[in-house]
Amino acid sequence: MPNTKELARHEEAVKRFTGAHALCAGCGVPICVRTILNAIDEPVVVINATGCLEVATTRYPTTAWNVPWIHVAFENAAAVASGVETAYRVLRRRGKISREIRFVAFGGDGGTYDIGLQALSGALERGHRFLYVCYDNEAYMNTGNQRSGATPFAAQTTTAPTGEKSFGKPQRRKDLTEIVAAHHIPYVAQASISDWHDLAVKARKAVSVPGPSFLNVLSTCPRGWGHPSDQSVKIAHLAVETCYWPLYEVIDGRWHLNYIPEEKRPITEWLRPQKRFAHLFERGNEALLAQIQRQVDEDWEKLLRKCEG
Amino acid sequence: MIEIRWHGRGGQGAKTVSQLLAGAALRGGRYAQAFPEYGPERSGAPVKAFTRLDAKEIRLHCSVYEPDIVVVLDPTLLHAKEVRVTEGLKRQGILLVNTAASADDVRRQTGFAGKIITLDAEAIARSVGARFSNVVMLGALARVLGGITLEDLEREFAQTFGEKALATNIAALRAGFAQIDMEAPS
Amino acid sequence: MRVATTHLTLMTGAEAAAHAMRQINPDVVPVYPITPQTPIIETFAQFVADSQCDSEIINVESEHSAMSAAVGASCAGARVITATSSQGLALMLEIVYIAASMRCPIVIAVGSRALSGPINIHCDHSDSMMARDAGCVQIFAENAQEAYDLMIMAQRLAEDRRVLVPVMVMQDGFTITHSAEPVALLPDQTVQEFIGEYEALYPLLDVDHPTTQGPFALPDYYFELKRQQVDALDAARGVWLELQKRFAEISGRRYEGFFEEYKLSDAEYALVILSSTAGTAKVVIDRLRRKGVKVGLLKPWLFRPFPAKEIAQALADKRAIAVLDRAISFGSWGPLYLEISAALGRYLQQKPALYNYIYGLGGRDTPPELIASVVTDMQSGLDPTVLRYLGLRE
Amino acid sequence: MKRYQELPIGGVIPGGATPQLVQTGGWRSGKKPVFNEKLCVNCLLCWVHCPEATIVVERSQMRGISYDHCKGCGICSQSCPTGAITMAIELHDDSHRPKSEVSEEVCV
Repeated sequence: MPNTKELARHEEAVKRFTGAHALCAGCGVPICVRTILNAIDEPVVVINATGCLEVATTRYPTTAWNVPWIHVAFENAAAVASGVETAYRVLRRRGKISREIRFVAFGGDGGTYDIGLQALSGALERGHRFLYVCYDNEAYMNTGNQRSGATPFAAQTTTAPTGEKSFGKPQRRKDLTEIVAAHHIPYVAQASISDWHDLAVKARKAVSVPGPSFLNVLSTCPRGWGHPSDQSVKIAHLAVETCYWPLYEVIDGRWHLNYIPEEKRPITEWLRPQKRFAHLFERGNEALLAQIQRQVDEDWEKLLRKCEG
Repeated sequence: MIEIRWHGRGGQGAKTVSQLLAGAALRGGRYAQAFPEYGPERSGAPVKAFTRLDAKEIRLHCSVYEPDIVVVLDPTLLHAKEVRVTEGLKRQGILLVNTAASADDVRRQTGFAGKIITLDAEAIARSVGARFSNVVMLGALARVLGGITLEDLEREFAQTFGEKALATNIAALRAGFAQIDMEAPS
Repeated sequence: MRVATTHLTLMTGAEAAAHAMRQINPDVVPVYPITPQTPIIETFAQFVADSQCDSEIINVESEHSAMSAAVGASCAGARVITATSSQGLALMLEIVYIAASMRCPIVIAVGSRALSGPINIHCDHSDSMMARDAGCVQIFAENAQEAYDLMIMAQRLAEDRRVLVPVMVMQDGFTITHSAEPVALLPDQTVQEFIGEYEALYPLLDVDHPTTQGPFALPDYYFELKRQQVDALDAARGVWLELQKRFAEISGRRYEGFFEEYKLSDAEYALVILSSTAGTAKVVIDRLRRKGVKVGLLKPWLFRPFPAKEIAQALADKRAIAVLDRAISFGSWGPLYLEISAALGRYLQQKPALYNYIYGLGGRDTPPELIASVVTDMQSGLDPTVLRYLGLRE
Repeated sequence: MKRYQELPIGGVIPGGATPQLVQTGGWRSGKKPVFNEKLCVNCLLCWVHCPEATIVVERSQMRGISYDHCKGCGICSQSCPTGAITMAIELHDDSHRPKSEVSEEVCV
């Protein structure tokens, strides 16, 4: 089991991801990247979808990365990873390389839930051995907070704004983790940047399975969510404590819950500190809040049943 | 140059025989080209395929409009509304038809004034245990054309058919080839 | 008679391309089926299944992913070939641009097919012409033999350190991909020696020397990186000429210069045609020559980089030239015509009359008579400022 | 800046990270984290949660904060269970702002 000192020793040996990036102050994404890369012992090659992480870490001729890193486009990180991983297998078979390498693809929710879903599904179905990490900050943050398939119900975004006849996004978010689990890959998990130990353990498990693996990591976005930069980790953790973002894993088709809060906190505790939900606390929107709580409760109960079975 | 048009129905192997003939011709020292006509048709629809043979390199890459020989693999095509098997067939050309009917019957049906050869390829195929009559027609055409040897055709067959199908297909080929010698062409 | 053809095997253009792939034995082949390219990858898959070569095929879920996987594999350090047609090329085009910018020497076999809509499966060149500005070398094959030869040359051309861009090898859909013709194959070993080993310049899998590939370039650097691609395509001209000499040595087949000239040097009238229709045009030229008409053909192999100067020189003394285009740039004229027109304008003081005909869209057949009618048009001195259509009901 | 002929082809950046070229310390606007070693229990939660990897750790010991890349987000002080990191007022002083900054707004 990793502890902070062990992870830190890893980074002392080689800083795989440096601070040479232009992500916003308090961004959750680099926390996700550092934790995962520090948890993996083997050499790593990173594949990156277009998004905040990509544009902010590789402004030519600078780079934040001390591992081999490739970006091609927005919707194809999983397909690019398929090519890299296949090249690795054949070049090893043909005796041209000898090192053991792990492959980690990073994509945001836009690049994963939406435009990249087809490429992801194809790569998972084909069984390439790589870890796909979705850093999920629940909207197209790279272009300034437009709604995505991951944006939660009633959140305000620039393309689902609040207004006279609008309360933000009218639809629910899709359950990508469950969609991925339906591909029958050996390892699927949901994690949060706040729960670093859980995330590190999952990263290790994910790269150790002999096939595709997937992590859906909730990553806060202070700008898009509208909270102070120093609250990033705390708000991510509130998502876990309210059971909005449960920590669980699906290993070879079996569902396991990794964390059950001692006391399930009301969803308003997660919503209230975020400006994207501020309108929900105005008079008259009580029903919306109740609806959100009901959805969280139902999803949680469903998950509990899955994890029991 | 000799241009041949094959008429069949999807699934009857018109494309296959067009290529087998070309392959055997190439083995025999003639340049050859074979190509099918493609549409969205599936099994059963009338289809066409073409073979060109020449003593020198074939550079034409367009369709065949005035064939020297037309081979009809399926007798029902003679009265299919959407097909006119004699279209563009040269007056001095040859119409080779798989049918139990006589050449005179075919002449009446098609109005073609040139040379007509008929053979009951289906019956011949059955008699040697073959499923398809296309190879019987190929054998007959090879005999009509001249310069295409059974030996070269059989070498092509060996590359095209699996072990099981090879023997019966060769038997069908030979039977078709022999049939032309037996019948006096009309 | 037998001697002349014993070295030849009857095969379709698709099979010829697949044989080239088998002999190249690339590391990775990411593919997605589309008519009329499909028999290329089917034939190749059978070669792999029969252990005649041992490439890794990735049966991806779209052409977009085919090219994405190709870029990933190529950057990783692998030798990569893919194949496509029409809508498939359209779907992968976003990534074809990126493949060129990331300097991936991927060979792309294209079975030329019309773009939708309406949907059509037959040949024209609208697909490859759509990709002409992507930064790839583009080579057009006339027949199955050329499709085979050019695939092998393409591999070497793409991987030359002075070039390092994708190379597209076009053969006409159905007319060549599905047409069986005599092809002379080279011995496997000869092909391997010709192409040599591939060593990537910056292999991503070199974990001891990490590289960042595909970064974000702003106005301060983007322009310089694009300018490098200009040099790559320019360098491809010289490398192509070198390769032809080497290829002639191993095959006896000559691809001299950037284009084939057929009875062109003394011709008064010239036809400029890409790919399979050029073959039909040769038959027409032979017939017309017998009647005393001095007509010849210029058939470009290379469309990108475009050999403008050489073509202008070859056409300088003609009375009239007709460019036959199997694609159209709506609102303008045929893409090949536009290139030739620019070339003549750039390099010649006295310009021959230059005609443009659009032909064969969506697989419309182009028999010899239609091509002959173009020569008649030129002889009668029709107005060259009118765009004309061949074989169109109008 | 280099001419096009001098740049590696394909936009490749060889040689790994370039932290010296991207110093984002100048992003701090008014506050910076200050480390009080006496209160530190070396849990390294500040290190694990720092988005910029600016917490200096040597032989698994928290040694302080490197300000070259610290954007002053304050996560470290929030993560610290003992109050060993606090956010202090930082006077605006241009002489401390790094010369090569990357722009904050980059949208694709």
